[in-house]
Amino acid sequence: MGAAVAAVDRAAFVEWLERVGDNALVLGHRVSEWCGHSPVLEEDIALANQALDLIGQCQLWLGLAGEVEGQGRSADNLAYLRDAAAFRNVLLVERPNGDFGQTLMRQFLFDAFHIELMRALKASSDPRVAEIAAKAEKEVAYHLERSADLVISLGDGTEESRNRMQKALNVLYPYTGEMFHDDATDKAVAEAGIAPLPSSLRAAWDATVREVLEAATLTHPGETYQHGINGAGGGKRGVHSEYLGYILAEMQFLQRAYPGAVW
Amino acid sequence: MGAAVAAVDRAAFVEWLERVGDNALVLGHRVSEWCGHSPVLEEDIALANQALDLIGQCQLWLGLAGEVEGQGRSADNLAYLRDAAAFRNVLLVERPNGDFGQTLMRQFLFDAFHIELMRALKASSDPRVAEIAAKAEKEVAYHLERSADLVISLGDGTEESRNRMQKALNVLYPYTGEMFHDDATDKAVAEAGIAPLPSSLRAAWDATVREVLEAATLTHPGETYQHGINGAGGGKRGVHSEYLGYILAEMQFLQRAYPGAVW
Amino acid sequence: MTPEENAFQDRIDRGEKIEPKEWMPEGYRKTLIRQIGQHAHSEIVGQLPEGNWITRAPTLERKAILLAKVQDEAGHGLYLYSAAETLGVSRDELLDLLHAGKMKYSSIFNYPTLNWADIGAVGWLVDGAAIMNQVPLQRTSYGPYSRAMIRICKEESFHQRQGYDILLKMCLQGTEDQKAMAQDAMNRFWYPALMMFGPSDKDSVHSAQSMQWKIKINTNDELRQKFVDQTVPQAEYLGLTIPDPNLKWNEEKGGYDFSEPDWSEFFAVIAGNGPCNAERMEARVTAWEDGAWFREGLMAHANKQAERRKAARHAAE
Amino acid sequence: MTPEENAFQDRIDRGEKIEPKEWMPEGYRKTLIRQIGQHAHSEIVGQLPEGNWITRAPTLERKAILLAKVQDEAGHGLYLYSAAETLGVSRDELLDLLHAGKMKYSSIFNYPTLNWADIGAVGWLVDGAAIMNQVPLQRTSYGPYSRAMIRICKEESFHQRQGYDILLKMCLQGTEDQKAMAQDAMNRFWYPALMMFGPSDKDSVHSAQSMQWKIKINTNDELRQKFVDQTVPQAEYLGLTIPDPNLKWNEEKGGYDFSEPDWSEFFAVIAGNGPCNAERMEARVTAWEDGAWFREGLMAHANKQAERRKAARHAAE
Repeated sequence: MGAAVAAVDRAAFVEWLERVGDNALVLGHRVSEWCGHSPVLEEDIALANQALDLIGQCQLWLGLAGEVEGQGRSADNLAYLRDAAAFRNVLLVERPNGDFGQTLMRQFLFDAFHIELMRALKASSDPRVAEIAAKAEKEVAYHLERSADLVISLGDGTEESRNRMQKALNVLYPYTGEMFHDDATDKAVAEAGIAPLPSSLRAAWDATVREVLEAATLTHPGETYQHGINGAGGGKRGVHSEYLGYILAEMQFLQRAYPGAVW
Repeated sequence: MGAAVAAVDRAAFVEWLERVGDNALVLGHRVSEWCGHSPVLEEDIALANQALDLIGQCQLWLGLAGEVEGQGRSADNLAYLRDAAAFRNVLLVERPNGDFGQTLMRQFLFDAFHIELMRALKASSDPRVAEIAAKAEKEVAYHLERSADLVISLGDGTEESRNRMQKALNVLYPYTGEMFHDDATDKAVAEAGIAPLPSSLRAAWDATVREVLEAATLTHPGETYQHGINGAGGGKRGVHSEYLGYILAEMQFLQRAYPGAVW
Repeated sequence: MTPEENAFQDRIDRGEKIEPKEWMPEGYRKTLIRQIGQHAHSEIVGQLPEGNWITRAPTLERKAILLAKVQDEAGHGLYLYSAAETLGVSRDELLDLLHAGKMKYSSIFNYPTLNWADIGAVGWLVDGAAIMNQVPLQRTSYGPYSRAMIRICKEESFHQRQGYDILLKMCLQGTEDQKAMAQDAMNRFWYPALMMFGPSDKDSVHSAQSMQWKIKINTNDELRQKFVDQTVPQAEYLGLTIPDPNLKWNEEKGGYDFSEPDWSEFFAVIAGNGPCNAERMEARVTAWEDGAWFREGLMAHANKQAERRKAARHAAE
Repeated sequence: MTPEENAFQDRIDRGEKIEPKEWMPEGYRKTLIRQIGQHAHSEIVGQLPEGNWITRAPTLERKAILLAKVQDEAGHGLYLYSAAETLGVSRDELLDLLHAGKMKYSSIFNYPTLNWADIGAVGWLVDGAAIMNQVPLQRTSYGPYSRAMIRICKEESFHQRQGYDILLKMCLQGTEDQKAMAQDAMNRFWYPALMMFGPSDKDSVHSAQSMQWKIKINTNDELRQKFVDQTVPQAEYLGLTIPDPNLKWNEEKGGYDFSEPDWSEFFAVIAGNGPCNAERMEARVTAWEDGAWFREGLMAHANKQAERRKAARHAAE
């Protein structure tokens, strides 16, 4: 274990790694649901590629989580053998795909956060974290380029496409606050220099979002209620929506039904 | 074990019981998906009741299957710990709910078969089979009364309701032939006097269907291609549609994720 | 008060039941419609969080019990809409108000059911709190409402026992994972259950009027206290920890001291910002809209049948 | 034959490639459009049976490999639609024909994927049969088609190895359950894979013309034999039984004797009665229709951008 691990509560580091890894896993899952069903062949390709990137990132993050945890759990163990309450992804990424506009808007709102996180993590005090982030950053930059472009095109497209994108924005914006909400875990890893405080990424995210929404001629929802940051709720704390249980029942079926089998 | 079991291949008897029980289980599952989502409160009640009847019947049939098998498997073991290829329900009952018209038409086409089967089974050489059938018959008779009434009302309703019911009929009719297709298992249990040959129920079913469709002003699809009876396919032989795997992933999640737990 | 109003209040004070065709103050009627309608809506929206686990119930028996319970809830909805109809408002009118967001349903159903123990907790805590609210309403002054509550309470107490039984199994015979699920359910449902009695109403004129009319029998705080006092020993028996560090037996008052729920959360959920408000409303509105052709089809058929009967009668004459 | 047609055939016989702008007989163009279009449609419909297991892939690595594979298939669709476009038909026109049921895709994709071993079998047997068909087409007479096939074959053989690898794992290191899944997949996919080469074409004039034009290089029977001969030892290595009691090495012909598939099943599937025809078409048509607003939105934006650039140029002038 490196110096960073000694300096930070190990449980907090693991929990934080699960948050990053689970975001990639669950979003990757959602995106992969589109395979073969998207509006145009180019999107089938792009979405499969995006899901692939996210699953690849999840393997790295959850692999490191298992390594830091030190109890012999692999990335697959973490992905396939935890029940919903042990998942740490934000609520945003488990929102249903909805129409393609909601999928794109969800992607954009997440990508704009994800890129800031990856950039900041390149300076992590833990070299393993920095290395994964450097690799992921290139992929995420491309995801953001795509999702921002599409949000702009569809916002500034037909009346229908604009309405759909505005509706998607209004529906999803209340799930963005959780990404920037600092809790004890975030503070512990930030103090150890492993990761930035989520709140520190907010200004850059906000600038990107405002810029893109403006180009898209979409109306910023303003200050809305934000899910997952009040009371005991929130995906980062393991309190998810009813959707996650269904995602996991499907995702984990083979590992659950055939315990110990190799594939 | 009773006399009937001595006279019939035990594996065939178990397989046949699984067919009857799995039909009830899978159809009950599909129907239960509507809970709280149906077009009108009376239907919420009726569908929950119908699902309840079917799950109750499934408990009896699969319970008997486990007893005859004699390997200590309970109805729950059979329902929750078999993978798709071991299920023996006909393809019809795993068809997706579709709109409410498809759900009703699926129910009617199945009920009209189910009632004939239960009536015939009351004369089974196996008293346990006869007893279950006698109990189920009352429930199934009520299911059929309801589904037939609704098919008639909606067929002879508005133009839209008629079109929807006609479409449902056309989509589902090709899945009815499997219910009446005799195979080696059917012949074995029929020879032992446990159950009628499926083909022997066809004329009565056909009469019911024609009568109801006429009252509903719907057009009988005539002789169409029938799924599940050619080649190696068919739910009765364990070759299902892609839908069943998703049904089971959901249904079995808790038993699979927490093996051996009592609930 | 007018003489009519005085006479009405006297009847109520004497414990007489008010029946549909009898005179009643407009405020009484309106308050009842709101209260019964909300209760009916709660029953049908309440199908959703529990319905969420029907397809995933862990045994066939649990699945059957849950199906029967959800069916009962729909049935309760039916009684209650019928009771409201005696006040001159149709079920469809009430549903339109629900779908337009102009009528509420119990906020508890805006919380998600996230594991199987939640189904136990909904029965034990949510139905438990509902019963605490409803038992006194069996003595409410409006006859049809009172009779509906008598039927409903009988079934609800059955549901509560079934919910508790789920948790008994998980807590006393269960694995560590199952116990953790039960504790997790307790942690998430405790305060929302306390909120079900509503904020303290000692100063509310509205509530005072309802109590005078015997539409409301006890204060929210009385019922909440009673609920806590009943529930704490049940939780102890299960070995579950109530998520309240201030919970303590108070010998003097003969009841437990406990923390107030976070009322800002309560108002946020009422305002539409609970974890599942949007999903619940969308589910109900979608069911209604997608089912329009079905209801219209049945109606058209019924009309055709009536026409045919009329024509047959004419022909026979 | 006209002098033009003679000259054209001479070029083909000399092994020259025909390029888009060059003269070609109308039959050549039409046959190519049908063949390339069907192949393109097969790639995109082919995403569905494999896509069916992406969310349920048993490990993260298997999930990633499957995603990459499905992505490749969409990519192949793209190359092939581009190749078809060089013949004067747009992708949208071809898709309209597909959605209207006027163009086909490979019937193999009308079979369901029912367990994880099916994903192995699709790679090993289905891609294996496809490669057998496609490798000779790298030498096809039409330049763009030939070049597309070269790219595609490279990736397909990679996919085939990945499919076989899934089965290697399940059959050689797997549990009894996994081996049973693999055998079940073998039982269901063997004959449909054999059908992929089409019925015996020795008497078909149509095929003869295609072979003369080098749009088709080998007969269906030749390719089927080659496939069987290649596949049998691979199945043996996996310990799987090929569901054909008549399968036997024939020393004399230096290949296996084997049973013909049930051609009535083949024609039933072609006619729309395969296990998944309706689902596959519904999935594609729904994707296309639900995505109309998206495509129109992008188009409208592109037009606006073009207008703005034009206006900016005018303003600058």
